[in-house]
Amino acid sequence: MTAQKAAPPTLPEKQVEGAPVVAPQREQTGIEREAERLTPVPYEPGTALYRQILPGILQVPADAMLALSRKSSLWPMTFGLACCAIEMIATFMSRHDLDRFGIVPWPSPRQSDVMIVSGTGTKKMAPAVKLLYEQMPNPKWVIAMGACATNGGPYTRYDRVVQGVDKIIPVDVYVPGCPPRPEALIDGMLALQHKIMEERNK
Amino acid sequence: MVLERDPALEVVDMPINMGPQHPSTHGVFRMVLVVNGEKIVDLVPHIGYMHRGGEKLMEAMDFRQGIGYCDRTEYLAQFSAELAYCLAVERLMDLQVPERAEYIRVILTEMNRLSSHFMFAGAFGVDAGVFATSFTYAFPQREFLQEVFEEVSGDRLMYAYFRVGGLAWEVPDNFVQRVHEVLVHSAQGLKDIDDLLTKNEIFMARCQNIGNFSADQAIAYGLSGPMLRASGVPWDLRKDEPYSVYDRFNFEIPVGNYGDVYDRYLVRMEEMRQSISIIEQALEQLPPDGPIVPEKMPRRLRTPPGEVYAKVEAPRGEWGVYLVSKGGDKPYRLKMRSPSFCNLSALRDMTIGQYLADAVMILGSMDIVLCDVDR
Amino acid sequence: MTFQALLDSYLAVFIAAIIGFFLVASALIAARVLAPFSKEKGKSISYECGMLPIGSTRASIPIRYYLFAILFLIFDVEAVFLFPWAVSFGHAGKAAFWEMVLFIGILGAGLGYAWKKGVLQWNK
Amino acid sequence: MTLPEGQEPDATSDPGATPEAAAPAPEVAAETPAKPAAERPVRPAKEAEPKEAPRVAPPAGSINETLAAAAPGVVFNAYMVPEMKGECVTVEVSRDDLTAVMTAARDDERLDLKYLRCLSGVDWQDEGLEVVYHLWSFTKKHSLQVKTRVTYDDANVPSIATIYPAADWHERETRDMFGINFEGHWNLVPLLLPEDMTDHFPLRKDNPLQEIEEWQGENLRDGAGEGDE
Repeated sequence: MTAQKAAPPTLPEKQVEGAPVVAPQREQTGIEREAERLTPVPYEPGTALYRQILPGILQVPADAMLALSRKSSLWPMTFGLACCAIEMIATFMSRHDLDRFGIVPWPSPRQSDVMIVSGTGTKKMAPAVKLLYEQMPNPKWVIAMGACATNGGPYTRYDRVVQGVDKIIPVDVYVPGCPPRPEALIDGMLALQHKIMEERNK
Repeated sequence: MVLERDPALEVVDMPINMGPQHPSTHGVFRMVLVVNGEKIVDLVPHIGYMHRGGEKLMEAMDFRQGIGYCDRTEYLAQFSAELAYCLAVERLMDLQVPERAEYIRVILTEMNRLSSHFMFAGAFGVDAGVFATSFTYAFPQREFLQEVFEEVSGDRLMYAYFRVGGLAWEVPDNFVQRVHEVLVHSAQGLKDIDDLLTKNEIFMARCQNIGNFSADQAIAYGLSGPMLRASGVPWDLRKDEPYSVYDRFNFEIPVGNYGDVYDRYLVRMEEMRQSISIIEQALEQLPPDGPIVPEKMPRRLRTPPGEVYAKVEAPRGEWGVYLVSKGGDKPYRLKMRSPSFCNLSALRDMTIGQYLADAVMILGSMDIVLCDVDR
Repeated sequence: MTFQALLDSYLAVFIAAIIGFFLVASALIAARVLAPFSKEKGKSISYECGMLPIGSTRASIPIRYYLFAILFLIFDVEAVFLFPWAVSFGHAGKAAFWEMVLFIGILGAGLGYAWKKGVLQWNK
Repeated sequence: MTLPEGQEPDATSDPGATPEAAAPAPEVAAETPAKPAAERPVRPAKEAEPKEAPRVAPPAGSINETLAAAAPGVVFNAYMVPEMKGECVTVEVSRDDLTAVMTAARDDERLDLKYLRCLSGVDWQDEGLEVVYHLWSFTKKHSLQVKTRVTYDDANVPSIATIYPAADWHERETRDMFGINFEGHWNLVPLLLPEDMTDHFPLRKDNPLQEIEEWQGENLRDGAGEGDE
């Protein structure tokens, strides 16, 4: 008993020589329609204007100053999906304070720099994750928090789960754990800051 | 000559999308509010953004591995979910859980109820507009409770500490003294949140008399837990269908009478006080030593074929497990009756006719956990 | 007040305006120059909690919002008049005081009338 | 998750208290040095495990008599499953008179089962799909479990969302997961699956779990794998 009972393909009545065999056009199943919703978002660094107008020698300090300012005020978008969201909130709160790194949780993607994907990326949520990622202004980074965001975690074998958020959006830092401890998330943030300083002159 | 009006000028109802990524939807819940001015005309809830097949995966796991999925499904009241799952399998296998294990289970489940209601108080304060103050009051208390959970089970959030038949390992020696310490903190934290929110003029004005649900409406919609008790139905599984050793403690069940958002908040606050008293009673009656796993534990957990419906009073309501087994060590079908799923199905009829700002309060008063809703 | 003194006092206002203008200009120019822009597919879609926007923004807004806006405007303008009065309240003398009381009284009567007519309630 | 070491079962422990469970005798515990194969006790042949749960007729005067009185002309067979600890009488009803039974259960004051506790679908593979309803009464403090069974190709069950509003979302979820079509439901739109996915039923037994993909190299951004150290 096949699971997807697709409509039986209609047989062409008479075969005209030389006529291309038109594949019977059957109506797309749900899975196929969903396939193009799950196409990954290309990574576009974008080029800043000052790189064209400033002479090379002046770009180095400008990059350093910009990277320093960007890394010390990373604004993550509150994007709590599942259980990791509780640990993310615990990291923001007073005991494992993230404010001391200048990290302020921000509800809207328009003003945020980091998207912390904390939880399972399901296939129904994938279009929303992609759209939110695209709506963020450009020097933006993604932290895949927890096993679910890294490769589907304990739910990786279920067919409604995207096996890892990096299949739909480019991810910069993977934080292991299910859920990762607040210290692990802080370590992920520091790794991201280190990465921003490293990649400043690309 | 009939002057017909230009349809473009007609005041049409505007659909507002309160979508999956929203500060006050407590996770990935989307509802499309059709609004006429400030009044909500219609509400279409969309869930399923966190549907990750916990039930399907538990069918592929044997009874020891399935416990991890209970924590991840109900990640604010993990011990209640584990307790329901273990009760179901134990009743199917007719296992007798030793005394000491039962008491430790009750203590940990009630402490988990405290930490879950603290999370509710924090999130509800944010919905009411007290931006982060209630969170900063609630989360230190959760940290104290999570410290004890970590000492007992080794993890802050995903405990997987209960086992079919009892517990995984013995609790640390200073368990009783640590729990007493934490209870002092919790009582103080509860008093702080009480002073901050309960008698607050604006909070009362915002919470009272919205989202009213009468008793038989609540029963018809299958609500359970604080939502049901706030509507005036005195129904608490710990009292009316006692499981494990709950019949040995005396505690009252807070019951509201209007069924509005303020009653739900008060019921949960009162429940926290009752939980503290239950924990103290359980600590006194805790047998100092004794086995935590039945002696005659079969090496491989094989259940006889059959079906069982075990239910537990989780902080959000009745967390039930309908377990069908065809023999063997894997459940054939496992349905998790999650209270958030049933309570959320009543959101539409609770919110139609209210104002737009109150929709957030009603959703917050339901205290839903989205992974519990979508499983 | 010689013309020169008058000019000096307005000099301060002029300098403040220049500083304000440059502050705003530098913020905008800095964003334009320093930020790496990229034209992504979903960038221009209006943010609606991660979903594609539904409904049209051309829908006409019910008239009640207009009433709230007008009431706010009236009392906002009233507050503007109160500021200079509050500053020079000490040495302004009795007449200015009673004049302002009359002014607030008239607006208060207007608010009372609106309140009684139920404009502030939203009930449809 | 291994068994706590203190509780090694000794060889002679009989398998738990369940009489019918024919659990195989556990092998010899491993403390004694591995005996040569000849002396190792031959494991008793495992009797075929009963596939079907034993059914016991409910005691006299229990809920199914009142149900028969309340809903005359409905033929059903009632039984009880020991594991439910005598707390739940199960009634198997054919699909057509399901609504009759449900309205009787809710309205008849002797039954007064006002609370639909849980509605779940079960996929019995060759014996078709089954829908299980759990009802509870707050005043009478008794519960009832109603089951209907439908075959794979005409999986239609009358919807009881009008009788129990609580069933609204449960039925939509069961339709998503098993493909059981609930006739008369006011908006049977997929709930847990995307709105346009009406032909994929994840919880059916013949729908396999997804294979774990190996290292997802080609989807990672180029150069992301090397790391900087």
